[in-house]
Amino acid sequence: MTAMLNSMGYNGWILTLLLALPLIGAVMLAVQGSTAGTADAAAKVSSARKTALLFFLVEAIVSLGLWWSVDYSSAEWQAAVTVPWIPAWGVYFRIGVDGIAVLLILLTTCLMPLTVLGSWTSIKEKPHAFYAMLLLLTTGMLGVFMSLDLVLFYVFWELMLIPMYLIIGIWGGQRRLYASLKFFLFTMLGSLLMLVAILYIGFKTAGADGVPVFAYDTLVQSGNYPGNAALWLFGAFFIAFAVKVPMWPFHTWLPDAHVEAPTAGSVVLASIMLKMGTFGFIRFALPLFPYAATHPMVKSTVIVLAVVGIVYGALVSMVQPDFKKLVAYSSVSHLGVVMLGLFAFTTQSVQGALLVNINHGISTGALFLLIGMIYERRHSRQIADFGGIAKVMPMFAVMLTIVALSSIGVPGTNGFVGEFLVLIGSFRTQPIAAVISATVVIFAAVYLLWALQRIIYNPLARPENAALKDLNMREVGLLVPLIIGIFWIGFYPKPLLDRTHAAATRLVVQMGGVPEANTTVATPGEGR
Amino acid sequence: MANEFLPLFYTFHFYLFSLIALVSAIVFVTRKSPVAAALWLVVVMFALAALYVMLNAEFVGVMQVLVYAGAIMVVFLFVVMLLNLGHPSELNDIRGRWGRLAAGLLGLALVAELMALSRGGVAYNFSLPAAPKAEVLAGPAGVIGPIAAPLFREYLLAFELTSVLLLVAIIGAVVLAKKRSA
Amino acid sequence: MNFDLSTPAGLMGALVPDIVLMVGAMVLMLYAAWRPESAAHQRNVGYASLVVIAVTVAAVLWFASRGLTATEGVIAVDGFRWAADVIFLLSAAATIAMGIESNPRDRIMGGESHVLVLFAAAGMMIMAASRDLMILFLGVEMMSIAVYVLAGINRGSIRSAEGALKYFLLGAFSTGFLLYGIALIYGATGTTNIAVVGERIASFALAGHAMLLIGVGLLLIGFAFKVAAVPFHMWAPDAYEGAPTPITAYMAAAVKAAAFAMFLRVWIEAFLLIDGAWFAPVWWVAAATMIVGNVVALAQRNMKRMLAYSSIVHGGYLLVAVAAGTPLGSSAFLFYAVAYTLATFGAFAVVSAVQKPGEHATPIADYDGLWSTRPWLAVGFGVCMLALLGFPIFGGAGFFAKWYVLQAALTSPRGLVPLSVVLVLTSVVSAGYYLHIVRVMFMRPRPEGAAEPATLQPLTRMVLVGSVVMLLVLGLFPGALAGWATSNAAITPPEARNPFPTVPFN
Amino acid sequence: MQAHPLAETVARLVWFLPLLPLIGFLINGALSLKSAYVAGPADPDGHDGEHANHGEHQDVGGHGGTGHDAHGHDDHAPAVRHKFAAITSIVGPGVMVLSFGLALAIFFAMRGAEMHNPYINTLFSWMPAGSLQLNAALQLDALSMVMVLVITGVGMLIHIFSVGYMQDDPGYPRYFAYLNLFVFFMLLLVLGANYVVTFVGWEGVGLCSYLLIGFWFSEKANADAGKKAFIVNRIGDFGFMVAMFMIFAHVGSLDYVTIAERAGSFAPGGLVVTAICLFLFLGCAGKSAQIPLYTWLPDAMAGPTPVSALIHAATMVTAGVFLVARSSMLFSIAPVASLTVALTGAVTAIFAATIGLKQWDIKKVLAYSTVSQLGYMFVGVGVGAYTAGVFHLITHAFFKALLFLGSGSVIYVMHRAYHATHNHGDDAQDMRNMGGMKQFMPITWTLMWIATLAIAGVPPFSGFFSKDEILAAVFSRAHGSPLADATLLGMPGSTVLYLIWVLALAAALLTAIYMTRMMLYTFHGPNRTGDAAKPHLAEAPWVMTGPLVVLGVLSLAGGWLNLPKVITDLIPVGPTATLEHWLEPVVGAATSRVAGGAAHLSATTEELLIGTAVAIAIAGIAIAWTRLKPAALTTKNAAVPATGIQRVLENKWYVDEAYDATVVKPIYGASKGVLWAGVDVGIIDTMLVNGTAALARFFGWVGSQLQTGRVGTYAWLLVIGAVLVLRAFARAS
Amino acid sequence: MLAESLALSAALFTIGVVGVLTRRNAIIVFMCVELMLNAVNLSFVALSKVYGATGQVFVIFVMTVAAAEAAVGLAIIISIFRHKKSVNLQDINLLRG
Repeated sequence: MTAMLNSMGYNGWILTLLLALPLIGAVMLAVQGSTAGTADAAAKVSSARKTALLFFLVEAIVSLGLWWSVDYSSAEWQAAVTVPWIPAWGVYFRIGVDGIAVLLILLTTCLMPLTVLGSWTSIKEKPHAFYAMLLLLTTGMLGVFMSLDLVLFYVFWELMLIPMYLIIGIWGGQRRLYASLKFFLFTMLGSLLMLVAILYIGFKTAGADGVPVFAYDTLVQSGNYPGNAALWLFGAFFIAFAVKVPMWPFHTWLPDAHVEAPTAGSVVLASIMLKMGTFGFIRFALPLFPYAATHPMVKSTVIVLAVVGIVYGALVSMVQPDFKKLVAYSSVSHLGVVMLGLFAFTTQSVQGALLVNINHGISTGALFLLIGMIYERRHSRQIADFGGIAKVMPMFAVMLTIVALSSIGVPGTNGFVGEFLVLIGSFRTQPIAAVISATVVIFAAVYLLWALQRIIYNPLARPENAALKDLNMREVGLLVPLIIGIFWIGFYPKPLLDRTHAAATRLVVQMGGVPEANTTVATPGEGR
Repeated sequence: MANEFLPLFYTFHFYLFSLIALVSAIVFVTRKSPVAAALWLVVVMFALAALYVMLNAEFVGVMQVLVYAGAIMVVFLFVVMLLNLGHPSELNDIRGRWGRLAAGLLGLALVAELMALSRGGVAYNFSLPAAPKAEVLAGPAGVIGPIAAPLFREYLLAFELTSVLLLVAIIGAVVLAKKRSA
Repeated sequence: MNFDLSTPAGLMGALVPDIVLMVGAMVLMLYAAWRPESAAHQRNVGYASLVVIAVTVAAVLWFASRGLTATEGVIAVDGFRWAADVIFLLSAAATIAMGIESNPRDRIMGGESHVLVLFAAAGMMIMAASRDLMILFLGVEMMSIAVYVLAGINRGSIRSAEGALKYFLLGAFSTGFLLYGIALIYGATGTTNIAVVGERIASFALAGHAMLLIGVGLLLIGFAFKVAAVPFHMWAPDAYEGAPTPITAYMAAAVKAAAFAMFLRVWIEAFLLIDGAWFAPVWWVAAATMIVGNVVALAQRNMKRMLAYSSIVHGGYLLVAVAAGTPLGSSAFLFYAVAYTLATFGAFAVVSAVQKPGEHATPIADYDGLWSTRPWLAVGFGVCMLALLGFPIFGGAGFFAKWYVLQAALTSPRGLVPLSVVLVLTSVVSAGYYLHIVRVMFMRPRPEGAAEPATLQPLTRMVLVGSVVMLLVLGLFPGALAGWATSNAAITPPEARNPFPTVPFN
Repeated sequence: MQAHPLAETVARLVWFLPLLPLIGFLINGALSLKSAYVAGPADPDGHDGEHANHGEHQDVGGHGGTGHDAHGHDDHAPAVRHKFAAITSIVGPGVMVLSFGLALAIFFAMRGAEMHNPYINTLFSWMPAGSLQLNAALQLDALSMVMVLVITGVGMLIHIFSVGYMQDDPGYPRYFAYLNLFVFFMLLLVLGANYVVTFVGWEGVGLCSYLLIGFWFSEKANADAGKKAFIVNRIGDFGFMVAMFMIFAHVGSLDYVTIAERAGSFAPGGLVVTAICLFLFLGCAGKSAQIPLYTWLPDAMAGPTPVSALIHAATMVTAGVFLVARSSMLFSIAPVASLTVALTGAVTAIFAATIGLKQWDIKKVLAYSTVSQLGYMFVGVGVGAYTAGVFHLITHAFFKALLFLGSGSVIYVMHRAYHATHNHGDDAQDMRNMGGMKQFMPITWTLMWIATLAIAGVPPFSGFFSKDEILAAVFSRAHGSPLADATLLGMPGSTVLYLIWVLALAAALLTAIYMTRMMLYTFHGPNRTGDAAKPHLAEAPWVMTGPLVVLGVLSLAGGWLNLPKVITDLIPVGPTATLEHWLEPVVGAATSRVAGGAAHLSATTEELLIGTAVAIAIAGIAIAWTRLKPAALTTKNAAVPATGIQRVLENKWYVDEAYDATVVKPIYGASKGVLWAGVDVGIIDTMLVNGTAALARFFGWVGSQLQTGRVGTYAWLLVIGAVLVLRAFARAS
Repeated sequence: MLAESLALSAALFTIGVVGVLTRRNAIIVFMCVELMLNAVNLSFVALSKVYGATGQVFVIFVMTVAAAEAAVGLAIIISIFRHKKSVNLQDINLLRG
């Protein structure tokens, strides 16, 4: 497979193609939308979603090659491309990937067709614009994962914002205006501070010619900022990413955004956009400012916030009457686990954190898709409006149960592997935090099982629920890949772990940790 | 007129006209009637014209009387008359006591800051190689000559610009003040 | 070619573009007065004005391409001037283009409005060119008087008259400060030539000279008024709201750009060495402008007023570039001015289209659900809003404009990191009203029975499409514009010449 | 590395053991997706009619004959028997039969092999992350073999029983899918070669337990019980996980073999190893329903009765005991932790037994009995008598499975009778509605008595041997062993051990009493089922009775697995201590470490102890037999509310209520009132986020109010600004 | 006499400013502005004694500008008077907020 891909020069063009395809799709949809003026609504919907699905499918299929084509153990950036953009300002179009990025890229490309399928019948207003936004969003997200130039990164980072803002604001629920603006302002507040920091380090690193440097590698290597400056700069990056993660207490945009967004929006938001925050830490905030990141004050603050987020998210999740909000708060909890893993700086915890990233993408994405499916039927997300629907929607019940179990972290599903690695790794350096965080296994079970019970179990008391139709082939079909993912990662996560090992080790070493080869090391026994 | 040979006389009159200007200015801003105010402003301008003359700026002094007091203020008065704003009863346009007090205090602060300019004084005699040549500095003799030289040499452009400026003002005034045709 | 500005011929040579414009304007003035007011005549004068502008632009570009220089004198012959001229002239062209189509609706039938736009542009060109405070003053006045009239040119509208009155009274008031400042600077340095002022400050160690500093302070007040910086901004919203829409755009874009062009030239060429004195006031004025402008803009319910505050805010951002006080600051200004001008004209083109005939108010509620009736109009307006917000890609060059200003601020030797933070934080606030427009247009339903906005007329459409396309293209490929801005930023900071023996005066 | 002797035998197919049930799960699961509910447009269960109401006429435990609608009278409802029921009936028990066969084959292979080390069958690398190299690996040794035999053997019997019990349930394939899945996870649990694989099984069985308890999920109580079981188990799992973290952090591996090798590096009795063991035991307490986490098990009786037999009696709940035995290398060097285990076990044993005294629901009695017996097992493994603990585990699996299945038969019969007479008001599980079942179900009656005598500890039934061995071990450890030298809660270890012994004896007495009570009320005395239903009472079909018979034999003869020397010395009935020898390679070292210098009990002492135990058992039976009057019982509906201590016992010491008031409600209330409404909505959102926005808008409003429209105001502001600016410049000069 | 002239100039300028602050009649406010310009002119004239006649040239320019402003300003005032029949600035507050 690798040889075949190499013979096609795959690594040379794949990243650019992945960025360009959705843009072309968006333009095509825009053209289609403006020329389809007189067509009736149904025809418009049908043409728009087909075009979008086509582009997303091609994108997904093309991207799959990355699984094989990339040398994951290499210290070099893979499939890298460098083209001058604004050389006078030191800004280049520099993209490339490593193991971490590849997994997130694949998650994105593979999830996007599913979101189209998930919106298949629910988007009736202005379908062309909707799918064009999804495509634009995809470019933005992929760009963030690929960027190796801080300015380019920033541009992609902001690029995501507008489509998501419009998706929530135009196709969202009742309080969509409030939610979308909140989402936008939170994110923008963080990212603009980051912009100042990016400029600052760019100029601090400027060469003799005065041209600032925004190349990731150069900045990481020369990252010697005076102590206080490093803390401030890290702080700027931290806020930008912490909002996106979202870490407690920067999380309150999330429940609103999730609840109001249409299904596709929620899925993308939860599954991919939240990963931007953690990815930002992994790729930028930590390697750029190792001094600040390992500073005891910073580290303990982040760990405390992560732990608070884990427990708090779970507890608040438990009392939510709205299922989407429940899942939203559970995201706060799960992403807290990721942050804990990252800042514990051990190989297991970092690899676990990367895995939780992916897992959360799959599980929570699936949860939102499922919520979308019943919402479409019932036009309610209130848990109290359901009950006993396993009787009428057994397939739905099965799917929801599997996904919920994955989110709870039951062994055999993906959720367990990631959480376990994070916690076991974190325990080595942050035992107290790890123990407190381990309570998430209890709380996750509480809030999800309780919700599960109130939705699919219990007596089928409401007559309007009795007429609900079970999932159709499209819906089952779009869930199946996610279910496969859940079990695949649950039972055989090795391919993923192998792919992130080198990158995780690099991060651990940058943070002053001990590199661990992929072998059992005889550690000395415990002392007296 | 110079102060070399009649220092006391000169100084007395300088202060006298200064005082007239100052007092007239104060009276000007406190008059209710626009017509009275305008006339007091004319007094200020006359006093300033006298000061200009005493400061060796005879041409400017004359222009002050002719253009400023004679033309511009007449236009003001003309407009006041035209709009029939002369009746003082409907024109109680001065702020109340507190407003005046506050304005006075603000004015005191402003004048105190402006007076700081006297701290440095004009301490240097600037001369530069590129400075005007000797005959330019000396200039043609007479009252108008010294003004004419910079006006038509260094500030030729400015002079021309004033003509365009006046043109703009004329168009503007005409455009604004003429009756609507449509 | 090197113009010898001490000779009338050299001076005229260096002023050819300005003279072309002024002469053209005068001829048109006669033409405008030639026939009675009518829509057709107004249009003809407008087209003729566009031709004059085109000729002037050609002249400017030709001059700019020759790499001309001049001896020291009352005007500058440098890239900054030509670059600024292009911005003014294009603004004027856009204003006239929009005016040709919107004047009949506002029942402005005289061709004089176009002529006055030309004269105002001439004043701006003088402002950008002058290296003498007196010339500068006359340029300011030429522009201001023309714009006073333009603000009130809609004689049928009481709002227009009121806006003009306020603008005029306060403008004249501030002119007093400006002029006093010039007088004191003249008193302290014995010259009004900007370059010489700078040299003398350096040569004679005038940094702490009281008269000079008070003069600079007064000058700063005058400039701050012209750029509508807080707390000297109060005229702006009223004047903007009252003026006919194309004139509002002209005021927001070109007048502001001209004021900043002179501001930067004076500040860098003359007063760079006394930054200890002006840095704090400029810093505070910049911060206050950004904060107050943004916050008050949040409360606006009228589109033109909102854009007026937005324009105040952008003045605040540009003041950051002024505070930077470096050549990078002036190139940032050029870049910013281009992006801002494009966004402003794009926005006002839409305002002009959505504005109901016969009505002067432009409530934001008129934009409810614009997307459903006029999708491309809404998209264009959205791009302009995001450009003003400084958003990458969707806001096109607006992002790089802000970027450039931040760049100038962060590289300034004066340490502008806190001000940069103020800038970005207030930008977040600005999202509150720019995005409000976006959401009004895209996320609200079109009210039942809302009148369909009139179709965009060709020239206005050209302005809109041109602005938006330029914004987006420059947002993707800002390199060329950045290079242009950098190479034309060469306002030379002063350097000390050999000090001459100082002789105590009197 | 030298090839393991088992590598060439049938044992290399060990991974087929769990795989077979997994295949069964997949097949049955696929079948179950073809829903029986598609039969009608609307929910067949939500409306009037016989079938629809079967849920409501039973209480928490109600189910029994849920599927027994095959009597032809529910003409309005479509045939509820699942259309793939036949396939399920073959696949479900079939995979168990195969699995059991394979287990036997492997067992015999093991017996033939010379085994010093466990046989590790590594399937694939599971979680490689730096120094953590987790493999999906199975470990075959004596302990796991015993467990496999119990699980597959008893499991097979229960599967067969289920065919009769559940056949007519609409969720029949789903039931077998869950059951097969359970066996898969249970085998994974016992076969895991490291803690994490065990943990997978551990959580997996919990999951299946959750699914099976809530099998009839349309009943809120059932769904509640399932959820409660899972969550309480998760509390234990939290402890298990923390223990794993600590083990990895201090040992660097989670493989049993490696840990056993490196356990020597721990300081005996050290803080770390004690903490590890205590956290592990928290996990065990959750899974094996020990104080304080036992409350889920009685509720778990909401599941179908065979499930109670398999999961909540024979296998899953004993996983905790297994885990302690599996971790004997750690527990044996942590005396304080061991003592805690034993003491908790003893307290649980007596505590649950007291509750068992006053329960009326036949399954609840058995449930508390299970909790109590599990406590016994923990006493065994806690005092380091790992063999004894496992032995009791095995015998318990036999007799408790028998008891549950027997009670299942009774309930089945009761329900069938009630159903046939359209009686929906009476509870088919309440003993007050039974009585005199002996005459209708003689086989069941006989077998149940065998089991009762076994659990009571009457010789020669199996329970007698295992229980006695535990008691003897407690007694013998009370002197000279590291346990006796340790201190727990300020008490010397020997005192604690004697206390444990007394408690265990008391529990034995109570066990004998409540079991006899149950037998009396159920099978003896007059019948209280009701005249209408009485004619319908008869023995259950053979597919159900058959497994009972097998279990009866095992309950009777199970003791032969590990005859104590003192008995064989007395009466040479069989081989001595077979199980102990078998388990020697696994737990032998740990056992002797715990025993330490404790003297072996003399034959006299041992005989005395045996005598005491037997006497107590017989005394218990006698007390119950004489004091209880089944004839005086009234039916459930006519019963008067109990008072005093009886009422406290009937309400299970109000522990559920206490937990609810002290843990559940505060956490829920705080989460909702403080965290969500207070912190999230109140402080962060309203005050900080929206507050900032409102503040900005407010200042905007103030600013726009300053914009009065009057030139005067503007000029004022301008001049004020000018004065400020000039001030700055004047100061700079 | 330079210092005295400059001081008088500052004082007159301030009186003009105070006039602007206290008056509400548009024409009088405008006159106050004229007073300010006159004050500046005095400075120029005084300084011309130091630096030569250039200062006087400036005064001429200022006068021109004042005249131009007067023309336009009075036209604007007439224009607003046509609408409101008043030049009281307190009444002219249609545009605000």
